[in-house]
Amino acid sequence: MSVKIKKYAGEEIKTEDLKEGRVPVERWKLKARYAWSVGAAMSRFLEEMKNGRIVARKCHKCGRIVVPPRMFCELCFRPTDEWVYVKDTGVINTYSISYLAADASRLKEPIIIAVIELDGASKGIGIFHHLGEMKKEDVKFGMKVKAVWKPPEERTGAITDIKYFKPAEV
Amino acid sequence: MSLEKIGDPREIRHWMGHMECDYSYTYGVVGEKFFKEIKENAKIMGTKCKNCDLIYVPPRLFCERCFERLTEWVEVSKRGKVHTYTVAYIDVDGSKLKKPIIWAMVEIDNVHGGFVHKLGEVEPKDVEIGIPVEAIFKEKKERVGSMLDIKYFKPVK
Amino acid sequence: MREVAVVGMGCTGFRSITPEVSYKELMFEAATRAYEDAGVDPRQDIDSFICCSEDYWEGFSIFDEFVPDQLGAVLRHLFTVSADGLYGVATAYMLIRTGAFDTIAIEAHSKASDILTFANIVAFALDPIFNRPLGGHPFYVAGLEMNRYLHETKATKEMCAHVVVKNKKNALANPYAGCGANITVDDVLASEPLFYPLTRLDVSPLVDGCVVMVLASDNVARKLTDTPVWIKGVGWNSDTPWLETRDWGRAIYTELAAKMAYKIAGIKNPRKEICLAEIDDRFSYKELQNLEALGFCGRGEAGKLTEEGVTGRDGDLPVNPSGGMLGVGCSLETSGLQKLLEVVLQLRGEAGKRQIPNVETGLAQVWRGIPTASGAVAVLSNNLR
Amino acid sequence: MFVKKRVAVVGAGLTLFRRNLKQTGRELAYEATKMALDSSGLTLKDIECATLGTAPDAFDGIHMKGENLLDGAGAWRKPYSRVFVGGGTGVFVANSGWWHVASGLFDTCLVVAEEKMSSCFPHPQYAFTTIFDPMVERPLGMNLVWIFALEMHRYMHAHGIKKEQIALVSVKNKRNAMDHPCAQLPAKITVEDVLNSEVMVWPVQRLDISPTSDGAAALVLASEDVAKKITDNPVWIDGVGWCIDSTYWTNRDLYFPKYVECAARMAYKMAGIKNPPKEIDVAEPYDPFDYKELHHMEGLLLCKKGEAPKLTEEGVTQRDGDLPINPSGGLLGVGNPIAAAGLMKVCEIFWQLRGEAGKRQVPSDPRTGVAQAWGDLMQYGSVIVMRS
Repeated sequence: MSVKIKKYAGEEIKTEDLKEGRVPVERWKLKARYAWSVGAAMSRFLEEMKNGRIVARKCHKCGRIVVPPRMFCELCFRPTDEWVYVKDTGVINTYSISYLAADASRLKEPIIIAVIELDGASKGIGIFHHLGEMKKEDVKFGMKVKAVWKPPEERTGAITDIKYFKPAEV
Repeated sequence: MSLEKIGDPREIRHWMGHMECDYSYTYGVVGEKFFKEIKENAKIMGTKCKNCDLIYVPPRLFCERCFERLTEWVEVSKRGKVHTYTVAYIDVDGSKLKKPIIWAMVEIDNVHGGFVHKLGEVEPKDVEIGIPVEAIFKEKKERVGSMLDIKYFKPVK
Repeated sequence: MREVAVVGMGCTGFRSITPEVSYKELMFEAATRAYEDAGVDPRQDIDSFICCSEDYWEGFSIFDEFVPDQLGAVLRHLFTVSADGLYGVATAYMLIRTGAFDTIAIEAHSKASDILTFANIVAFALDPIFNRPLGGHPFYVAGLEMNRYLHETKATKEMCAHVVVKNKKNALANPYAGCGANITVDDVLASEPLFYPLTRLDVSPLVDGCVVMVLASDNVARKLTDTPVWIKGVGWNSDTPWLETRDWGRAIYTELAAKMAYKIAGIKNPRKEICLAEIDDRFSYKELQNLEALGFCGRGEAGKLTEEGVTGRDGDLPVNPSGGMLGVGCSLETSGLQKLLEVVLQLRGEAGKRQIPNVETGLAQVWRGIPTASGAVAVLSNNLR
Repeated sequence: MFVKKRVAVVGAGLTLFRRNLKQTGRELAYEATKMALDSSGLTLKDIECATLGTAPDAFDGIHMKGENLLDGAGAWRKPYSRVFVGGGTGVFVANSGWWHVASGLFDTCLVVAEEKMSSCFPHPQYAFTTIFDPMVERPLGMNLVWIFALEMHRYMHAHGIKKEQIALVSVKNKRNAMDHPCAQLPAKITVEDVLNSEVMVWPVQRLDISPTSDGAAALVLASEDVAKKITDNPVWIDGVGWCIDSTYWTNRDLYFPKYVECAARMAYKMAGIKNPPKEIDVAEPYDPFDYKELHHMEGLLLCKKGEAPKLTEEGVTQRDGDLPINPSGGLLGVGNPIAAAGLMKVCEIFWQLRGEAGKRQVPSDPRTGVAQAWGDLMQYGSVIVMRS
């Protein structure tokens, strides 16, 4: 019981002591590799990226057009019905400015990231991507943006076939 | 089930990736003392539960049966018996081992537990359940305080 | 007391590889079948969903994130039990028994073919200080166990080989099974030695597949189906996680899990009261070891019963009529549900060519695999007496 | 809603929360479990089953780590399993203890949560890179903080909330943690300190975030019959709730946590709570980031959407306010060993409702408390309602 407990267990170690090997530790490097089956929906999506197009799936029951595409409608719990191309333009739903890389190391030049609601998809349906060719001060909620694609010969059928989204000319 | 499926095997794709990180495991309050004794003195230590009259090897902070905190350390024998063994012919990647590895559960004499370790200086055909074995340590200067400080267990008379 | 029944199930079947579908599409298929079988709409009728998975089998941290959509569980109640699907069933059983839940869906799947470094991942489950640094293929743990089991019970490698022959043959009559074959005891004994005394054919091959089950309380079950299969008892248990102090010859966890399940089910003499069993056979010797742990026979008797054909499909105590994991394949955390699926099919009288006549009570049991000493048991009946 | 058996919390235990602790995972679990048992007056012999909550295996660096930790959770030769709902696990594991006992199958149950994030070295952030979809997200170099920054920004945008308002949460919680004996980052700081701290992913700054930690927490649960025999002041678990939203987080409006609302409604219905702000005396919503406390107050229906910052400014959420929020110091102050941090919140409600929280005790003699955790890809809510 909290007021009755006088001492709590736990021996603290300083991170520097761990880094510099002053505390004995066993080390391990895990080998955990995967080849995930991409499946029907994402195979087509990634293939279309090579063509510079974004493909979505439509559910005829609720009428929603969703991307990333899936072969099932999660709201109706039924199969989705057809492939629909959506535009490579959209508006910024939310964004932030990162000084951190994936490994938590510090970036010199911040990167801008955003959720972009795509034109042609249902309202609120967005994808995550980077923003480019703009200053961090100029980014705004609701701003129109357009995908900047890699040249066709450099595309591999991946989300990174889009380099980033840039401000769209209005 | 989905209404459209992949029909052309050339359209099947796989996405490669991993879940790899580096890890660093502290030995814990009991493990630290255990490995210090191995490293410095080539001694095997256990902790004793008086309630259950058991000596745990490897040592534990607590008795898994009665949950008492174990504070009494005892030095135990380096000898034990093969409780069970196996001969491994393949490595972790599935490749055939050039020399099969003999693994054994070695029950250390008069304690609860012992070590799952390799047997050395013996051929598979000469191993039997119940044979006495002894821990063979690395030279002191090579010992770092790890399970690998015991090179293997070797049959003794 | 509230009774609990299996009212629906769906299965994709089990194959060594399923490259044309993602894990999401695989789950969607099994879920669609299960809800159709149960006659429920997951968007309204399921009070909670339970998924059974472990992160490293999937290649994701927090795999729980990736499950709701394809099960119809968006903005509904769902959680993950990091264990075999049979633990999910035990959890559903508890939820329904609280009185606050009527209908629960349980999902488990295997996409083992997505994993490129399976043995490295199993080794990652070993204790990082005392076991893992020694390296090696972690299946040495099974070799150690098998050798001790044979030593203590005087069972033979031939008896274990009989298990493989029987189960792979049973699988030939199971359209879900992916690893059936017509082979002989000599074929098993002559197969490549892996971890003496374990050979290649003593080890169940990995497969992909998904099972979804729907469980309901008695009042709901009777409305949904004319053939509810009642869960009479569940049990689960764990021996120590330390390799160094576990019992290498006996499956203590199976003994204790069975004791719990039998107590709830009111079973005193399992051999007399249970008509068929689907038990863990991810290695051949496990079927014998578990048979004894479940109290179907005395210690050291399971091998003889197997050789005599008692555990054959037309024997007195059919064991693994589905083909077991040796015949259907090892589907990781789905294994327990695959076993439960067979028990339910048999008790419904829907097992086709494999149907065992006049069965009333069946048992499913599963182990969590290397390096664990944990497992679960469920006892089911088509008769609520 | 009819529930077969009423379930009581009769003991709680906690270790220190620190960036790195020497203890192994199972040693940490043992310390918390032992403390919880000792405080309940029960021994391991009296315990019939155990349930464990722990977040990704990728932190501790052990596959199927629930199995590895089981002896520390007091589960030797007992029915034992692990539940896992990402960051929501810590509160959820208490829910799972509830159904073990409420089902009538068991009279006593250990509830244990452990996290040793420091094993993932040099930084636990590496483990977070694999929580994302491998095809559409991981190739873009995802960082965990990114998605929360996106959510925070959307929340601020939707209601016109300023960073100054949000920073007040960090100031309050770190100060509350000064009175918590296990706290990792207790501090007296000002709003300016937060606003001047290093920008990580705008609008998230260094002092908006809870740290990574090692630690463990535990509870002992008992059925009504057992509880009444061993204690005069059990704390009852009267409502449990959980909910998950879609994996496709870029298809959702992040300004409001619907999944928390759904989980809260489930728990409130079970507990018979109709007017949460009136009926709940103390709350421990999940606060790995300062904005999350506000977000989750709204999800828990403790105030209207967008109103939480105002209540915070008015001091309502202070320990001596009308609706004390995170009197423990929360994750921002006490630390964030994921699952253990969630269960720490349940421990805090237990101690608050027993009047045993010492210097942290809220003065209003609380009778009803709620704890909540949040997890997965900003999609999971787990809620527990407790009464003295």
